[in-house]
Amino acid sequence: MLNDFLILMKPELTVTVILFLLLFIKIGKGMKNETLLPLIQVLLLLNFLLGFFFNKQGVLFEGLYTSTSMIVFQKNILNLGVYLISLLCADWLRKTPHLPEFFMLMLSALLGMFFMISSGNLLMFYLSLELATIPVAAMANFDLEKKISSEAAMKMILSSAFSSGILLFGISLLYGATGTISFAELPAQLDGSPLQIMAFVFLFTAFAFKLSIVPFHLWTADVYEGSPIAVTSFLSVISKGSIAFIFISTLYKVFQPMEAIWYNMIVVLAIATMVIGNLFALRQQNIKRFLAFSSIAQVGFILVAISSNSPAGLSAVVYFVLIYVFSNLAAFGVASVISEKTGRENIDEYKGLYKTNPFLTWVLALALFSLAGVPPTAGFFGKLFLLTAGATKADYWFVTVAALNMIISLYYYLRITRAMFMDKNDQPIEKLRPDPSARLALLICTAGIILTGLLSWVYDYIVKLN
Amino acid sequence: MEPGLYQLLFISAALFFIGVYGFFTRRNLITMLMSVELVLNSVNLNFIAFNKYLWPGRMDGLFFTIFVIAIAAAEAAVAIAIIINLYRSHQSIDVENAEELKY
Amino acid sequence: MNSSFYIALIPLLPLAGFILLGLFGRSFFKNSSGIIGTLFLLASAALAVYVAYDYFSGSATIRPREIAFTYTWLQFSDTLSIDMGVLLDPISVMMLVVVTFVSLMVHIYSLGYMKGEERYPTYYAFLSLFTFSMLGLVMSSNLFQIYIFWELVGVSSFLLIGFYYNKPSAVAAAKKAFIVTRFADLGFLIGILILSWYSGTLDFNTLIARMTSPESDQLKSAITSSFLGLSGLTWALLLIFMGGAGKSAMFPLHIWLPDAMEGPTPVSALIHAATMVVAGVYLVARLFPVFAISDPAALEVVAWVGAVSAVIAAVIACTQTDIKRVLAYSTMSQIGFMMFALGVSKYGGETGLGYTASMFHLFTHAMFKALLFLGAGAVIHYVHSNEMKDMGGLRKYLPITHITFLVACLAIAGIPPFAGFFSKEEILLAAHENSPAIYWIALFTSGLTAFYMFRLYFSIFWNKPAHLHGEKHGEGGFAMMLPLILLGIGAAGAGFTPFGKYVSTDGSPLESHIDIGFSALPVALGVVGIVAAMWLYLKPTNRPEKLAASLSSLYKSAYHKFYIDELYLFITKKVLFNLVGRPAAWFDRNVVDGLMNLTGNSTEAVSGAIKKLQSGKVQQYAIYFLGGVIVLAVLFIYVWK
Amino acid sequence: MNLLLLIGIPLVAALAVLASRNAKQVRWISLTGATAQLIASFALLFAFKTERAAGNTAQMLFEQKHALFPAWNINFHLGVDGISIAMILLTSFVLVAGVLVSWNVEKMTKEFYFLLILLALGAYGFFISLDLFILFFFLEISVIPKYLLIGIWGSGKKEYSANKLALMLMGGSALILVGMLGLYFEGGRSFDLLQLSKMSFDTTTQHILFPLLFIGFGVFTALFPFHTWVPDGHSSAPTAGSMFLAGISMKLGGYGCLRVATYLLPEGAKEYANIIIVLSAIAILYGAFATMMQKDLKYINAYSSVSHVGFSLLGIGMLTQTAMTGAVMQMVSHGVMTALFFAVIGMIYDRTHTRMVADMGGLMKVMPFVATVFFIVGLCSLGLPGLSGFVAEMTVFVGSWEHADAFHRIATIAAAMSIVVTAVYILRAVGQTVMGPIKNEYIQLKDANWNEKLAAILLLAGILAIGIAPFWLNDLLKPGIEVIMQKLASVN
Repeated sequence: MLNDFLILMKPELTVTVILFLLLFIKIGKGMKNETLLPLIQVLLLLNFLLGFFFNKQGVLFEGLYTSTSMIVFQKNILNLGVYLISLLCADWLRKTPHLPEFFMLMLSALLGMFFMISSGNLLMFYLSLELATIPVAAMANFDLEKKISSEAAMKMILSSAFSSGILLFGISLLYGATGTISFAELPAQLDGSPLQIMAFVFLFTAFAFKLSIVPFHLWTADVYEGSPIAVTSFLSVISKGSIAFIFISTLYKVFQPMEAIWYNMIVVLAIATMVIGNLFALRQQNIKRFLAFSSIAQVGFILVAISSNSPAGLSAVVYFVLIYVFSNLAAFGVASVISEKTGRENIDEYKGLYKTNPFLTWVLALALFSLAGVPPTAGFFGKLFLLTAGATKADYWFVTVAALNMIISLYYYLRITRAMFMDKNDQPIEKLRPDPSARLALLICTAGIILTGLLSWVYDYIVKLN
Repeated sequence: MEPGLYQLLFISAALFFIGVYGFFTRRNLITMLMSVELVLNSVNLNFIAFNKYLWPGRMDGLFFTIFVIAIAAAEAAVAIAIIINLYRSHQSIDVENAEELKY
Repeated sequence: MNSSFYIALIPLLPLAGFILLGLFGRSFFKNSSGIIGTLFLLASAALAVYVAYDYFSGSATIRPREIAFTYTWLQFSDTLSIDMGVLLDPISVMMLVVVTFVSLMVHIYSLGYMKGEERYPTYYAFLSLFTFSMLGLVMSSNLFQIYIFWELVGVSSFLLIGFYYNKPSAVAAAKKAFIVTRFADLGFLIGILILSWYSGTLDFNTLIARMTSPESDQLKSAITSSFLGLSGLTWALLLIFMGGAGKSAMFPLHIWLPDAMEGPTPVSALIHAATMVVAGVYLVARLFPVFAISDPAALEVVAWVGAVSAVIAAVIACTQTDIKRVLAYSTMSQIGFMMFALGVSKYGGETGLGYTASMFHLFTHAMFKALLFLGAGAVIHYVHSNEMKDMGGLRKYLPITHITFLVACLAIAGIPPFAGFFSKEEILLAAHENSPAIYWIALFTSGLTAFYMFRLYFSIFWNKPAHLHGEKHGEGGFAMMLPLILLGIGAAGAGFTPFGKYVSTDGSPLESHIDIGFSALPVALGVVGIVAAMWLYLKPTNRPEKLAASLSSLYKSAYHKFYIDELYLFITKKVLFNLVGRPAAWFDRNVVDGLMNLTGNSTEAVSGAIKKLQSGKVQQYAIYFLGGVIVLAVLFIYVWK
Repeated sequence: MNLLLLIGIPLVAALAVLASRNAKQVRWISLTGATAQLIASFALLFAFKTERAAGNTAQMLFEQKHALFPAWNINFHLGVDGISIAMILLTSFVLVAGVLVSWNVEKMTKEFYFLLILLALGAYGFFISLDLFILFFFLEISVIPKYLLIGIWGSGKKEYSANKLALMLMGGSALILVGMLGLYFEGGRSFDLLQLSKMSFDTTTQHILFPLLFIGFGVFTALFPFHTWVPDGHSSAPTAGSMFLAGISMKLGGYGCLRVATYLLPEGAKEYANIIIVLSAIAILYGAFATMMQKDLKYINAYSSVSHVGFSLLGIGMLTQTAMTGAVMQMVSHGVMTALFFAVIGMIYDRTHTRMVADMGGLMKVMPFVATVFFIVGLCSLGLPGLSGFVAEMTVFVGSWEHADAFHRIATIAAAMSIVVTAVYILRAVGQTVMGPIKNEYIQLKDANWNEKLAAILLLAGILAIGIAPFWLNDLLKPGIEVIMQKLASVN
């Protein structure tokens, strides 16, 4: 029993151990950032690597906590993301006066996500969701002196509190209608009565809020723009990914009987999300805000695959999130290096970047191409599989709309490429020397962007996990 | 007269909308936070009512309520910390003064 | 590959010359390329003569059309293919000799004429290319093969007209020649397509066999099908004739020929007098059985186009002052003769006289017209001008040229016993028998011919005394004189060839019938024309101006070539460029591309219009949130159940 | 012969370019790679001929199949028939020539050649793929190199053109993608071309999917009215970029129209054949007329490409064996020809620094080689016999004529009319640039360098090889076309 507990909950336990370690360091003598940061990076790397060993499937606490190899893999993706963020934002992290606190918050959020993915009960889900959200709001305010940082944090905490209220209201109705909050028991009780639909809509919108599905996405851009880049990347990649995972498993496992309803809902919202996300991304100047809208559009594509209600959809989403981790983190990584060294975040200021910083330019360009879904980057495969999965339902017009949206998205990704490669600039960003660890992380991301797709066994591996 | 399920649900729905209304209209951040607490309390009332009248054998509702209260406290703590920080930089806790990020 | 492959060497030798001179002429054979080109052609000409000798002397009767060999070049479908081959029949063998002979003359002549030109090697390369193409054309065994070489002679003509490429007028003339003939070739191509579709073959032998035997299904379907009132066969033949008319400068597709005189004069002699321009006649002759047996209506058109061209050209020739242009119009007129001779002919026996006459005239015309051009070249070489007003009294300075030119003029005027007399008599006879109207037109034209040729002759060699400025130099070397003399002999004596013995429609020999009674009228008319020219132009007088004034409107419109050029200019510049080209370009940039840009711009506009959605107010966000919840709930509870 | 070699060589070359130290190395590595590729293509041709001569009548030769994404039943399935080999040869020719004419690119040489080779890699992969998924992958792989080549090394309003090109091609890809997914799900979850060709899709499916696929590929090959990226894209691209765009990229679309849309969906093809014919006849004539009004040499060639490529589409739309053979011939012929055309325009531009026809004149005097090549390629464009354009166009005409009804006849005649218009604009361009009096400022110009000469001669050889001896190409293509025709004949 204890053995099971230790092995099944290994991801959570390691994160907790690191958390406490940081806590002790903080309340103890404290450490200089120069020594602490590498330590944290190593710990996170170990955490990530450990995720590949001693894995087991099983259920704990009478269904409150479940673990399957798919879930373990998902957690590993998140671990990888956190590790990469710790490398990419090294410049910023080193300067922050509250380094241990930052990682404590981040790791608690990560812990929350782990529990969330593994949760087998609405209560567990709610608790872990809050655990995954509240620390992030605090992190959003980490640039304490910046006005927009606190504004972003305020918007985030208020919006998510509001959405929690909606979520809870939905849960309470669901509880009233079915008498259970356990994932295992719920499907049998769902009969599609109006109250249940009502409850489901409330629940669904809470997911939609976290995933930034239109029209519940409005907080996203503001928060992304105002927060420090480390937080933005965490929000856009790790948070999004984890919510996508739990969302898809909730829909497929728990709300399977209501498929007729949520299929239509997803189709409508996916189209709205892709279109609105793309249209807003078209005219953004701030790179973070731009990436926020682009990530909204990406969620629209994820929804296309989710709509398929098939194992293929699940593996396509997991695969896509893995690629998305590499691509989006590479993009944020470059943005972070530039922003930290020069304070520039405007796309117009990226003009002529290629002249001075070819490496950063190539990485960013590749990342953007991957996000746009252009080969040979992995994004091509990711996006294609999302659409293929979506097409299993044979709603070709839906897939057509999605495919046409790829054109708009290509347009705005190319805008940045154009600025970097083609436009002239009298005062380009000077030659930057990114931190070695950031450089390493960018290389890892680039490798991931290219190889995840071309090495086809990666996808095969994910499919086999299912 | 002992209140029945309907009365309780009515009150909770009213509380929910009062909270939502408050959230929509109040300019003061603290008041907005309080409005959210109203929403949460309406949820609590729901849970308790459902638990008592519909599913007396299952204590899920009760536990849920306890956790919601706890989480609400945590949320409020972080929110207030953020609001304080916002006050430092903006010299105000009026939501309309924090609209720099848009479009 | 069979034993008659050596025949293919006749065109291949000039091709070899072209490749050699084209690739290496500029670097290795700067001065010797003329000799090299001439040697290649000499070999080719010798072979051609041998082939002709072999062909005509082989048997007493005329050998039928035979295909020496073919090679499948491009297999379109099971039935249709382009075969490159050699077809031997009397007219192709005759053409082989004519082409190689005239080309050889021009090669030799150019040794002197083009000496010192900067692009001397290129010139010879082009000449060789032309000769190759022309030879390929005449020996084609396949309808498409003829089209291929047809285009190749067109482009060689372009290259040679535009030889002085930095002279804008030469470039313009070359373009005009190519485009006008190209337009005609469009008809030719479509004609080929129609004909091949009905006959199911492109091979001449099979094609003619199928399209002339009344029992064949192919012919039946071609005749019975109809489009816009004409049968499929008529369409095919008329369109093919359109190609021929373009290349042979028949009215109204003749406008390129006078301008083509911008090329070096020997080129005009070769291409625009003796060989390429008669390709149209040759084409009609090649398909003559089909025309004559299956579709007399189309042949009627050929006859009238020929007759009209002949007279119009003759009228215009009377008014031109540029000697090469006069010759050009004269060429057009003479080809008109050949054309209508074919047109009035019938198939078989004595009724096929027109066919024989046409080929005969082609043969003699090649001699005397080449001679005229080369003579004119000598004159131009001497006075450095094309204009009649710069000439006069040159007989003392250019004795050989003078004599040979006179011979040629007499030949073209149809004065016995020169070559033109015999062929023209046969043509007139054929016309007289079959179409009186055309006969009278022809008679009138032949009188005019004598007039304008002698106008030319007198203006150059007599008239006002020579006023030469600058240095006096000789008549041109041996290289230039030899061809003149040889061609002069040809022009004088070619008429005595027993042509009808060798060339006839159905293979049975024809006797030549020169009838004094019949010949008297045309010859008399010719003499009248000569005397009139003498009266007007022997001495410098003001008679020509007076005459012109009295005929003012006719003279003016003839001088302006009946404004046909202007009409073309109007159609191309105004209609095609302004009414089709410009709108097409505009439409593409503004409408089609505009739609694409509109898609982009409207996307951007929508994006700008909805930016207010993201107002920055957190409370508004919550309202949208709740709104979304309510809409979804209503939608899925009530509407979308 | 292992087909992986065809994508292996460019891959190695591309990586070697990335690893090289200076521009000189980059150039020589690229040239070596391109030459190796040319040799490999010829080896493939001979191996193919030998196999066929030995009696191997399989539809595709040198097949190989590796599982790639077994979950989706996606295989790395390669194989070639005569059509693909013709296209591969074309690509090799253009690649070597492209490398040679770019010899003097000084700006970011390494990146330039890398992208160029990547572009070629995409084309090779596309032509040997027998699985729609990897076919699509290779099709898309070239979008970014094209975009960057135009945007960075281009001229004029290059950013606009690059954007337009990338977006319109992406639009085409989107349609292809949907059509492809339709085939996948209707055809029993397989992307395999050969497997799909054995399926018979029901009529409705064919009627829906065919236009998606045909228009999608049609955008790549400048199907009217989706051709507007062509003039801008071609004219803004650097020389090698234009060569590749017009010479190869447009052919990807044509190949796709034939191999994917028409072959797999014969009923759809028959249903929409008339529309294709109308559109391509419009493109041919309208492109020609629009060309007549252009003043910039590159625009002239770009619009004329629209017109010429129309012949390919016309041939496909006619659905007869001969016309389709002509269509593929036209693809190959136009590929070589237009590549040479752009190469020469590039050479002229490098020297005169203008592409405006009106600003030039008499260049024959100072650069006889360039001028002669320009002249020959112009003649090829207007369909002179002995050069490749003639053979292809005539085959299309003869094939089109096999339909006896008035509609097809009129379309064919309309298309044939373009040969006159072509003559007009080509002679105008040639007449004003290389002929006529020379301007003083051009007196000092030099003729072509060794690399330019080599490139031009190589492509000229291609033009002549098709033009003088078309039978080998015809024989090469015929069996491949026959298979498509059989499929077409199997449905009503």
